Formats: sequence, C-alpha cells, structure tokens
Amino acid sequence: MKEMSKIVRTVTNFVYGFIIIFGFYIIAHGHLTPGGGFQGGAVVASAFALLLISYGRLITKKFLKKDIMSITESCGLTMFIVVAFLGLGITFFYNFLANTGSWFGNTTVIGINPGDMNTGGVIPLMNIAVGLEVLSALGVIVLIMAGAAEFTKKKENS
Amino acid sequence: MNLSNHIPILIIAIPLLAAFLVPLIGRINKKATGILTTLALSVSLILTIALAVKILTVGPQVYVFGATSPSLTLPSGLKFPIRIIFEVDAMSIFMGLITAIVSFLGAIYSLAFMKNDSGLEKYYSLLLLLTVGMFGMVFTGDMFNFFVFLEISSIASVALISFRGTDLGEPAEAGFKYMVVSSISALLVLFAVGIFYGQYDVLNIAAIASVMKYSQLDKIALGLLVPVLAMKAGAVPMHMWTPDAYSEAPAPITMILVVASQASLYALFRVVFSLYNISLNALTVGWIIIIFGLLSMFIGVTMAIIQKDIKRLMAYHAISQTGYMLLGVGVGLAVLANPAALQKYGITAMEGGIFHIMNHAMYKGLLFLTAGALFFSTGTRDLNKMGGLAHYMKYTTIFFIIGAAAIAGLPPFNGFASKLLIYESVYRFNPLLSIIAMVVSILTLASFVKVFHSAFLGPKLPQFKEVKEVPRSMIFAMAALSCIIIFFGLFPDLIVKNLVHPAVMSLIEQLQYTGTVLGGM
Amino acid sequence: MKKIIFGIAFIIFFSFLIVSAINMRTFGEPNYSEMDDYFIENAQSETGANNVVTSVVFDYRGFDTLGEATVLFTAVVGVVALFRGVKK
Amino acid sequence: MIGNLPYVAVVIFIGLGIYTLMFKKNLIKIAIGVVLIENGVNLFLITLGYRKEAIAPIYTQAPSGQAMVLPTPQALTLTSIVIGIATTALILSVAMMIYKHYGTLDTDQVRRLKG
Repeated sequence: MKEMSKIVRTVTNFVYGFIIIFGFYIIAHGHLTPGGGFQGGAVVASAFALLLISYGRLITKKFLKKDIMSITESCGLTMFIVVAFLGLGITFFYNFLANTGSWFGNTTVIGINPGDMNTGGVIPLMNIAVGLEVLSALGVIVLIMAGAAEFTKKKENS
Repeated sequence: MNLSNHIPILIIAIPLLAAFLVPLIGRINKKATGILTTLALSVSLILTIALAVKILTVGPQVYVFGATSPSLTLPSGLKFPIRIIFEVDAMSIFMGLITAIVSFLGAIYSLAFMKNDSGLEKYYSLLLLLTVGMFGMVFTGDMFNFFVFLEISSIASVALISFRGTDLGEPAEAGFKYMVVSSISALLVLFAVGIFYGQYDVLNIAAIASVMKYSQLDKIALGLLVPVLAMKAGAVPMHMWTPDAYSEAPAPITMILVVASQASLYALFRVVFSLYNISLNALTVGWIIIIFGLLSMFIGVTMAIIQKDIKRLMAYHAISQTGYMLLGVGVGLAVLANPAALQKYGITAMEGGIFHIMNHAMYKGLLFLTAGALFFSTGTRDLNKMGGLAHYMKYTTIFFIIGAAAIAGLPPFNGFASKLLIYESVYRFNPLLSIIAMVVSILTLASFVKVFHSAFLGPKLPQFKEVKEVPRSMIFAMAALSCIIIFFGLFPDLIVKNLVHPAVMSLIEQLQYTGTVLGGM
Repeated sequence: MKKIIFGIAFIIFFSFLIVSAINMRTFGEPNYSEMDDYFIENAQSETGANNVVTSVVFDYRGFDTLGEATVLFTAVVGVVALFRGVKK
Repeated sequence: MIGNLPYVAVVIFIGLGIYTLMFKKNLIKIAIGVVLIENGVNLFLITLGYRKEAIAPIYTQAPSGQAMVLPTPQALTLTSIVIGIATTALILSVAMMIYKHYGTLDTDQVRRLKG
C-alpha cells in the first residue's frame, strides 16, 4: 500500500484526531443520542483506515500495532461478559445499576427530556466495552487485510 | 443466590469467558491454553449432566435473561414474553449432552494431535466458540437468538476447517464452500424470522407457535426453513460441502462438526414439531423429510464405496447415517396426524431416529479420531498408500474395529440398537423403506471391511517401520468413546426409556413446550 | 445440465420471494405491535436509557448483542489464524 | 402497489444475490452475491419496523406529539449488519488464501488444480 499525495496526508493529520473524538462521543452517548458501541467503534475504525490509506502500511505499522489491538479486543469483550456476569445474582443480563442512584444510576425523567449522562445503569458500561471491542476488531481486520495483500501477491509472482 | 437455577446460562458463559481469555493467556505461555480449554469444557460437561438430571426429574427448565427472576417469562400484564428465553426441555438437553461429551473429548484429543501446529491459542479459542455456538443453538427458545448462534457455529467452523489453509490449498477451498453454504442458510433463516416477526411481532418460538395462524406466509417460511436446515445438516440434495469440509478439517474438529450439523438437524425437528406441529399437514412434510432421508442414505453409501481417501469415505458415511435419522423422525412426523398409528409405531420410529443421533455422534466421532490417529502417525489419508498398520498401532486397530462394527449395526454395539428400532417401526409404516435401510446398512459394512483390510491388514510395509502408537491423550479420547458405544450397545433400553423417550415426548407434545413459557400448563 | 437444475431452483426460489413480498402486510402499518409498544413505554422507567433502541439492544435483548460481539470476535480470530504466517 | 415498494426492492436484492451465487464463477463475485443477499435481508428486516408518520424512538429533545417507530427491528438489523461484516471479512480472507495457493480465482480451475 503506497502512501498518497501530500495534500491527503496533511488533511489526515488534521482530521484524524477529530474522527476519533467523534467516535468516542457516539460510544459514550449511546444511551441518549442515536448510536452506541457498534456505530462508535466503526467510526473510530474508519479513522484507522484513513491513516492506513493516506500513509501506507509501513508507516502505519509504527502507529497501530496489531498485537495491542488484539489485546484491547479481548479486554473489551472480557469486560462486556464480566458486566453481564455481575448481574448473575438475579439473572445473567440484569441491569443492576439502573435507577439505584449509584454509578450511572439517576432515574430519568419519563417522557421527553434533555438527556442526563448519568442514567442508563449497565448500558453505558456495555456501550464502552463493545465500542472498545469493535474498534480494535475492525482495526485488526483492516491491518491484516493490508498486510495480506502483499503476502498473497508476493507468492503469486515468485 | 443459589446457582442451581442459573445452570443453563453457566454452561454457555464459562466456555465463552474462557474463549475470550485464551488469546490473552496464549501470549503469556502457550501450554496453558490447552489446559484452560479442557478445564472450561469439563465444567460445562458436569453442568450439562446436572441439568440433564434436573430436567428429566422436574421438567423443562426456563431461563429468562435480564428479568428480575430466572423464571419470570411474562412481565406484569403481558400475555407473551419480551426478553430472550432459554427453554431447555428433554430434547434440547439430549443434544446438549452429545455436544458436551464430544467437545470435551475433542479438546483432550487435540492436546496431542495439534501439538506441532502454529497458532494454538487461536485454535483453542475457535474450538470453545464452536462449542458455545452449538450449545446456544440447542438451548435457545428465541428464533433470532437461534440465528445468532447458528452464525457463531458456522463462522467458528469455517475458521477451523481452513485452520491448516495457510500452507495447504484444499482446506481453504473447503472452508470457502462451507462458508458460502452456511451464510446462505443463515440468511434465509433470518428471512423466515423476519416473516414471523412481520406478522406476529413476537420472536419467542413458543409465543409464535401459540399465535401461529398458518397463513400463506407461514407456509413460505416453512418452505424456506426445512430445505435450508436440511442443507446445514448435510442431507443429500445440498450435501456438496460435507465431504470437503469433513476431510480437510483436523480430526477432532471433524468430530465436533458432525455434531454441529446434528444441531441444525435438531433445529429442523424443533421448527417442524414445536413451531408448526399439527397446523402443517404432517403427511406431506413427513414424506418430504423421508425422501430427504432416503436420498441421503442411498447416495451417501454408494458414493462412499468408491472413495480412496479415508476421511472422505467416512464423510459420505456421515451423510448416509444422517439419512437414517431423517427417515426415523420423518416416519414419526408422517403419522403425527392419526394418534392410533402414532402410538403403534410412530413413537418407536422417532425414538430410533433420535437415539441414532446420539449413537451416530459417538461412533462417527470414534471413526474420525482413528482416521486422525492414522494421519498423525503415517502422515497420509490415502488408503492405497496405507497397509499393515495393525502390527504397529494395536489400540487404534481395536478402536477402529469397534467403530466400524457400530456403524454397520452389528448386535453388541449401539448402532444396532437404534437401527433395529428404525427397521421394525419403518417396516410397519412402509416395508420398502425399511428394506432400503437394511441394504444401505449392508453396503456400509462392506465399505468398512474394505477400509479395514487396506489400512490395517497386510504385510509390514517398509516405509512405516518407525510408526509408533499415538500419544496417551488421543488414546484416552478414543477409549472413552468406545466405552460409551459399548455401554449403549449393552443396555439400550436403559438409555431409550429415560433419555430418548422423554425427548420424543417433548417434541410431539407442542402444548408442553408452549405451556412452560406462556404459563398455560 | 447443471445450469438447467440451477435455473429451475432459482425460478422456484424467486417465486417464493415474490409471493411473500405480495402477501406481506402493507409497509408502515404493523398489524401487531404490543411488544414494541411495551418497549417504547417502559424503556425509560426500566432501563433508564432515553434511546429505546439501545435499551432493546443492551438490556431487553442483551444476550443477542453478546452473541453478536462473539461473532465479530470469532471472525477476527479466524482471520488472524488464517494469516498467522504473515511476517509482522 | 406503492405500499409494498420496499418489499419489491428486497425481492430484487435477494434475487440478484442468489443469481450471482448460482451462475458466477469468480470467487469474489460469489462473495459479492452473499453481501447482496445480506443487504436484501437487512432491508427486509428494517422495513418491517416502520410506522406511518412516526419518528425515531429516542426521547432526548424529541418533537412532542408524534408516534414512535418500532425499535426491535432496528436492534435485529444492527446485529445482522455486524454479522454481515464478520462473514464478509472471513469469506474475503479465505478467497485470498485460495488465490495464494492456486493463483486463480475461477472456481472451475480451482477444482481442476485440486485434482
């Protein structure tokens, strides 16, 4: 994957940070505004793909390490299933934080309201866990596919 | 907070947690991954046995996700469930037991079989995920959840089939074929779920069954589900993927794949018996399934005789044995409408068919493990190159004889018990079918005698001088399977009376299935 | 020969689809919607989330989402296992 | 007829997908066929959840006095889209592996080379 022209690279330098922040915004506000873990993770993964396209595989390998991503992926999923396990006192996926005043536990105003971050109980935690898992999973897939292009091509003309 | 009513979910959640941790632990030290996998699968095996005892004594268990109590299926003031519900009745736990036994022995077998393969922690993680997919398919009571777990088991088995594809060409090609087949079938199952949801706005199997008006659309959904699930189970008209997938996958994975296709066979019975039951005209659908069965039996065995690759031969036998199950349960379904015939021979036909699922999983698994042992020590799967291996590999020869005798239906082994049930009941339904079944059984015996002769008997070949017996963990897995086969063969009525009969009853009585969820009982 | 069989199977399957498209209820008027009305009314009080879809995805049908995150994890482990030979 | 236009689009999508799967030889085209069917089934699921003149079921600053669309099909479609990504990623990487070993993407040649 060769790198692209100077213009694209400068725009990427500028836009890269904002895309990632926007992705995390979608993940964190999953229970208030449209979006959630999957959509936010995909937005952040698109930032990785942008970096890969504009700078080519060799430079991106220094920034995005495949091993770290697969570690964060396993951690994200383990966090997700541990949060589900914590509700095991009552049932497996029980929302034990909702409306209990503790972390993320404020009771929401029924009907139309401006939206309070501190509500939703277990849902924001699961959003963050799934967002982490999706962004690193798609990142790993994008990196491997870029690396694999050379891997299969080299074999073919050798 | 007693854990006893959380067992259905613990059987799935513990291997799932282990599957997520195995890649992490694999970075620290490689050996721990195999041990962690075997540990997690042994825990779920013990829990499955405990759940089986509880279900056969008390009755179907229900587990609701996220509700204030595990058995609160209907939230206040509603007459249908809204959350995802695991409904484990006698038939589901029967399949759950097979899954647990086979995956546990597969993990032990692959401790030694896969020792010199690279990327082991990925292999064990995929094995755990395949087991979780099968458990989920078998325990779930929600149509969309069944689709999700069908997809998990398909993707995990594709990744495992093409596990050795990095350096060989054939596994990649077999994986591609299997992937295309399973994604089409999963998507058409999703289309049928969309049809049910579009009409009745409910996703739970028991709720759909109670609200079903068998409209024109439901006939289409049935017309989609039956062929698609039969394709996933490897019935004949759409069996092209089975020989490649079974012969290219590593031996323990092939054993588990056989049970994965039995799980979609279970889903076919669940759709036909619990979702539609009497509302579909049982005779025609029964005959369709019988025709699938006959085709599978006959074409499977005729193709098997001409094979020279030992695993492809056994793959075709797997197709023909699936034909027996379809025949048995198809006859049971065909007479579902008139209770007199059902009592006379319908129930025994279904008992034969469903008991055959358990027996087939055991002896087919044993045969694939022996083929794996041959591949492990000689490095080849081609029957013409093998010969005189009985001299070096005594245990594998004994296990092969047990497996071959069981598949051919010789008396002291479990194959005979279930085939006898099928013969005598199908004879009363239609003599011609049972004669075809007997002929196929004889052809099966003939092809396995050929395999035994060319692989094991004959003089000591020079190139196999340094061949030695397979490591202990492979022998333990094969020995465990042979003990189960012999135990089932000697006491078949013990198994039929208190394991297979409740399973058949739970399939036939739709009200028992819907009652446990909707509280009607 | 194979083409003819595939052609017939395709036509049968396509007629299945067309009949289901015609018989399906008209777009936009769901004839049953008790389950969804329950979600819309009780999502805020039971799960505390404003976004009813997220409360369905993570709380009422959370097990689907766990299964589906496992699907993505399996696919990634499968792809990594397939390309494990690539020099990093 | 206008009432059922989305379902006609679904039928066309799935029909095209099945056509490409059955009659095309190139592996990548078969993968495209599978993706076509996935989009068709997702479109079918999401059209089941629409209600006339209704808004998205989100209570944050929602215009008052409007009915809300059915939320469950959106949850099902979200799950089925991510499953679509997973199947596409795996199909393409297996196709790459076949290309690496056999040097061709045509199914007939692959079967002949396999011998």
